[in-house]
Amino acid sequence: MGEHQTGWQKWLHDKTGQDVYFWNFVILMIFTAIEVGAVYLSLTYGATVFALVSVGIVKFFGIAAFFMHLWDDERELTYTFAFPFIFVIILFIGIAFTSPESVMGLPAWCSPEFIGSYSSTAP
Amino acid sequence: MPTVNNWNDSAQNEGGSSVGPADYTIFTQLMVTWNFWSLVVGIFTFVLMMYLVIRFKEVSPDDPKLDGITPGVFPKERDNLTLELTWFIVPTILVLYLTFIAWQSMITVWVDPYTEENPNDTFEITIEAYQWGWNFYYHDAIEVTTMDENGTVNLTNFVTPTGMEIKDGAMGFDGNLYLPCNKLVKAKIKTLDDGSDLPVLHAPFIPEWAIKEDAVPGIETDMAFTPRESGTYDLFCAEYCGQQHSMMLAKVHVVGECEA
Amino acid sequence: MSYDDHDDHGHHGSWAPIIASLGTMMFLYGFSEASMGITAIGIAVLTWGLFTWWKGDLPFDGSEKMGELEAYGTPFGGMKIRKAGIWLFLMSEVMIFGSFFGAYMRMRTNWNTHWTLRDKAQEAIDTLGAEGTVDEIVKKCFDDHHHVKEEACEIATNGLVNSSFWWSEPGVPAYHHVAAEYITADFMTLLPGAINTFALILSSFTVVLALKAAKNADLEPNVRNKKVRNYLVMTLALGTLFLILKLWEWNHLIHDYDFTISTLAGSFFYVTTGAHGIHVFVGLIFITYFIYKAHIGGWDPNNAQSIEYYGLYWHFVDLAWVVIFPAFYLY
Amino acid sequence: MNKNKIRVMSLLFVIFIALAATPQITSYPTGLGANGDPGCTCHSGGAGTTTVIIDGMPDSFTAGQSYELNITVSNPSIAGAEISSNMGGFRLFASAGTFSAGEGFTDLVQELDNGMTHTELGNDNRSWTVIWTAPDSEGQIVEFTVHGNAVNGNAVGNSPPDGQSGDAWGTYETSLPGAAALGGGVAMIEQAEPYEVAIAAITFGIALFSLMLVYVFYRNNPDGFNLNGLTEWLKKWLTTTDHKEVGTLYFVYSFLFLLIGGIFAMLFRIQLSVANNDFLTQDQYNSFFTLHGTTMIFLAAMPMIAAFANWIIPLQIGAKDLAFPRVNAMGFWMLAFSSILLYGGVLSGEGADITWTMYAPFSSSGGEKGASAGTTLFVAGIVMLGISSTLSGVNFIATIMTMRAPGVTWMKMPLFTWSVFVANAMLYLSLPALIIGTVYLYLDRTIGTVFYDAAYGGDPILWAHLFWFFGHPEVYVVIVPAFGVVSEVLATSAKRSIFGYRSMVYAMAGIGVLGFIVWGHHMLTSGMDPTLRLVMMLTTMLVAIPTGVKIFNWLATLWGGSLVFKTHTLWALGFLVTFTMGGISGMFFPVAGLDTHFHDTYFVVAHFHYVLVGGTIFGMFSAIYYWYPKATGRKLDEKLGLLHFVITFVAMNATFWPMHQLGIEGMPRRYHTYTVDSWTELNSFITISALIMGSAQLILAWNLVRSYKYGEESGKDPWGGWSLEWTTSSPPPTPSFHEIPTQGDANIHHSVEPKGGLFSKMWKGSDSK
Repeated sequence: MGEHQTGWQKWLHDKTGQDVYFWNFVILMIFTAIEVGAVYLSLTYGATVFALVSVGIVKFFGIAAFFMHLWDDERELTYTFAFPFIFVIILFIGIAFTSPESVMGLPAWCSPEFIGSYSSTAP
Repeated sequence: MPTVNNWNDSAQNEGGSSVGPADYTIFTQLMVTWNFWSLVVGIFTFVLMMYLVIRFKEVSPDDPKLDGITPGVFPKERDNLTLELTWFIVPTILVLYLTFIAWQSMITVWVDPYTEENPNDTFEITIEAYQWGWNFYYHDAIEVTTMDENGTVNLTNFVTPTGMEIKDGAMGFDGNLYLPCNKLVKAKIKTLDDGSDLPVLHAPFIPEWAIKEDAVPGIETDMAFTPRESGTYDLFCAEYCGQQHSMMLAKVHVVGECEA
Repeated sequence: MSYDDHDDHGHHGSWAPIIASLGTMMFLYGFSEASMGITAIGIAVLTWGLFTWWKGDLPFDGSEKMGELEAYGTPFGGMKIRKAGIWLFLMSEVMIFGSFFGAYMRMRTNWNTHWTLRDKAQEAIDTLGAEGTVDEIVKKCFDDHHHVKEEACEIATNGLVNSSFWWSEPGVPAYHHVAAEYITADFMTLLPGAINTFALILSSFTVVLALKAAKNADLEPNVRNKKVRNYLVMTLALGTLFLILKLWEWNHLIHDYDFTISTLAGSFFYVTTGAHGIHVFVGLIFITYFIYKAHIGGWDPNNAQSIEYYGLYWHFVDLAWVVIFPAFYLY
Repeated sequence: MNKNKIRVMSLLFVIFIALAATPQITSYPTGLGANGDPGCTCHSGGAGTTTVIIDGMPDSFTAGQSYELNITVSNPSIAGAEISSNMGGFRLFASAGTFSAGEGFTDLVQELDNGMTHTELGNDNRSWTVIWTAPDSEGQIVEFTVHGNAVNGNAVGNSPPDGQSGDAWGTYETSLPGAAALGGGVAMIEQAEPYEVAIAAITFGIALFSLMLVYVFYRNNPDGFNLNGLTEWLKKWLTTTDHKEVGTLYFVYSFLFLLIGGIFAMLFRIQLSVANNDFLTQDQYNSFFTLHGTTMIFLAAMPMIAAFANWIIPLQIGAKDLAFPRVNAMGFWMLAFSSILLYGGVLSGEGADITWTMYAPFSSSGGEKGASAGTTLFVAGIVMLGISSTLSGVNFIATIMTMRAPGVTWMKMPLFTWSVFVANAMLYLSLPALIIGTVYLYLDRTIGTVFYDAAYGGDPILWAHLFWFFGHPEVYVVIVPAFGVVSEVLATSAKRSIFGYRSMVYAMAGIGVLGFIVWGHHMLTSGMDPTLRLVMMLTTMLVAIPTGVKIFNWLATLWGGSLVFKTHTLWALGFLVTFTMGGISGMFFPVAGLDTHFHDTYFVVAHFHYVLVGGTIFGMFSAIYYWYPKATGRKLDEKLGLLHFVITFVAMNATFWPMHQLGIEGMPRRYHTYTVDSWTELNSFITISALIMGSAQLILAWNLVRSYKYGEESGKDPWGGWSLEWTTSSPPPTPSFHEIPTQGDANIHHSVEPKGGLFSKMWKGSDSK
């Protein structure tokens, strides 16, 4: 935990009298308000998703980096925390973003057109 | 004239499909390749192993321990980059070669039948699975000659009856599928979804053409194959579907002229 | 949150594991058989197991004799092994919530649910703009989903085009409802979720303050413990508020909108937010133990790391909510 | 205090058993775990005061004769006379015989699923007549169950729940003996009921097992052989957190379930020995193979691995214990209690019949054609197994990452430790997908969510995805520790170091990563996204490369050595043979043209038994013979070991090799019976081999018990291994090291500490921090 706060964190504390946790808290509150507000604007589908994802990333970073103090801790812990996200991404690619199209759904790059088919007995 | 068939004959004992897929399927061609390479790899490994085991067996119990093996000490590492790279790269080449063939076979099985547009050569059916039996719907006309005295029966958009009810332990057949010869059969596969049946997974499996595909509640799936020899073949359910999974059988009859 | 004894005077057995496991088994048995009696007994036994566990931990004071082991070697060398343990545990939690979201996104984006089709039709409307005819929208929606019947796309599109609340179309069964649809219609549906977001962030902040207080060597022991206790009680209160609001909101959705668990959207909504709620609840159970320890004056800078490890879990629960809230309430 | 705790726990357990047995009494015939058919489904509410009677029963029945039975439903508090329609209903079952409508009742009653019920017209009555025709065998007692409803007629159509208010139902059971079963004459002996055989065998096994425990207790301390001593001894085992004792618990538990799983396998092999067999009923067969699969994977193979991991890992890395001993103990007890849930259904004849893959939506269904009532408990048991594996997984990973003694750096770690690390990392990261999938399934079964119900837009393929996202890493989880064992055993037996240590580690890590991106090959014909089909096909083929590297490294290890043929060496060599064959047959599946045929045939069964029996089990047997001296201080008997190996190896190949041929011929798996006569020959051969293989494991059991007392004394390092566990006494003290040891290094040292981040440090093998 950040007893040895350095550089900008110390500067922040000296300037404002509040430490990084407080400001992190304030920023998270503000972004949550933005998030809720974004839904009430009549944005298009894509814009809404974009707004939600960007705000989500900022809030995610704020909590993980400062409340969970990964920013100040050893890098190994960040690697530990980041490691499963590789598998979450695999899971998302394989499970979340696939659907049972018919065989017609096979993209063109999958087909070795230049050699034709293997079987000589194809109808 | 083509094969003689009947609804309730003892066709089950003809056993045409119990010896594996037909010679003309892509399965058989692939099996030749795969068996060959399996034998090559297997024989190489086992001969090498036999040699090593016999050549380097213990001569006397006093044989010294090599590589500085002492309890509590990590022994001297042995490696030989050339050797290790060899048995990394050679299998890689073999695997890539086999993968390439597999890729082509995938196109043959799952892509080609659906991209070739020649309605005259295709025969479309829908296979509907329920607990525990099959309904077959025909989208194209088929001519079936039956054994009874009525002679030829023309079946157009013909739908089989549900068939007899299967009792516990009874060996009943719930359907017969009639297919023409030398036509690409395109089957849509679905489960019975009128609410009268418990929707679960099934899978029509015809060993003769080495083909199967799951019937999934909620969507339609496809499979395609081309019969080239007349006869009567088994159709099994290959996806576990409950108590009478093993009773969920049907017969596939290939009728009509087979000479190209 | 375990403290384990590694001294050389033989091993000390513990009844906690077997009691807690028996409790879990009885709970699951009772729940499976819809037998309230066994379920209740199971929870009681599980609680008994946890208390047995904590009783062994209470004297832990962080001194040399009782101190926990430090990790040796790459990669966690010099850290306390419990800290490595809690981070490794969070890996599993990441995968748990990753699986929840994976399943949810599948049903929301690509599987052929009406829910998905609504999104696809909306996408088509956004892409084609005002000039797009209904037929074009239906075609684009259908092109993305070969396996669906074309009529399904038509229903979705007509609902979006002809009505601001497309699910109110008579032809569309109630189970096509989407949780997020309600919020634009009713502010009261979004309100608890929004307040909960603020509450969780605030509670994360109070846990950090509690840790800071516990680590502050300049304070008198009783002052320190008092501060720690107050901050933790605040966290407890905020967590409780979160759960109460969540239950209120569920009640609201079920009774005012007939949005029940026997619809696909409902299943995902209630089970995912419920799983998160259980995490909050478990956190609250742990925090009562921490408050009790503060009450008897058990915290000092030498053992304050327990609060830090607890805090990591609690922040992670907050983190999960940061993803759940937009995904289930706003999207 | 502690004795008191034992008493309280025993009392609680007795209360639990009593409570658990209660639904069995009230809801027979659906039994323990049944949510049972409470009568007419459209009036399921309101159990009450309704009386149901069957009249017209004889004292005993004669074969083939028909009897007229009158069913009467009465409930004075529910008015029936005033209303003309919707007065009542009934549902009648008998364990044998057939039903038909009685005279004058052909429109009012009908047959339904081998029982009788009223028709739409017939619910205007409160008594009905049916004809029951007795079965052909008089040597049995026929059980009758009738559910009856008294209805007050406020229902309009089938409209629950409004129409149910004020209705009440009741149940009546009776039995009718056949003429031969009655009068003390020579009753016909019925064919042995396989269920009873299975339960008797399991009960007998557990009794034998308890006796064995008492014997071991006696042998431990013959002077303290009294009840007081037993309580103390039990308390020690129930509360232990020592890694060695928990390891022993794991081992004993897994061996017990290995035998139980084997009994199931032998029972259904007998069923499959000839075509059209009816030794087992379909329900029995289905639940037996389900339990066989789940037991062997989750209750036998994984605990066996956990047993050796518990025992050996802290010793190999020079730690005093695991990182979190109590969490470790909790992992074991979660596993132990989960088996009660898994088997809860079997003991009442409603065992789960959903296969070990538990494919939805069948597994989330219920009722007559759906999954049996014990499935809910089974799924709950799987959830508990998930908790157990998560707990032990975090423990092993944390231990290996943080508690290695000086000198045991990442690249100087014994390969068994590496393999357990890779396996647990895979398990730990893949398990959440299964837990979430099973929780969805469990909630579908209990509180009515619709995750897998296609009628509500749910997705059956989601289950397959979540299951196999876990399932494929899982099969590597059980094979990779066997790799580790074989690496240790072969190197030690050849009196050399392992060849290519680094490439072995990289190969294992590579298998670990590849394991996560190949799950789709289980679903090539399951209606999966076609792009995934292609991707998974390519990645699956790639798995062969690191596996091949390992096999050639093992062979190269033998080069220039001096191979000692101890029993564990034989098992390791046997592993090489069978695992190579299993690996080669695995190359057939990712090929589209082959998989459309092989998927769900006996070829698959042959393949995974070659890698699970020939791989995991052979590897674990090797580990038993290798580390038994370390655990007990005595070697296992080599002659018995040789006998055990020869019989098992030959019988194993004889059992599973012919299955390849059956698969090619198209015999689907999970078939209760088959109609193709030509398959009988191979199947009979397989059955005989399987029986031999199963029986041969008794040799091992006997060897384990006997050598505990009479085995040859082993000393610290009986086989000449190098890793740290061979530097302590056998059995090791508690805690396992009084002083943390330092592992030496026979290689040339680099005195300069490598620079760089985490990865370069790991690569260069530095452990300084």
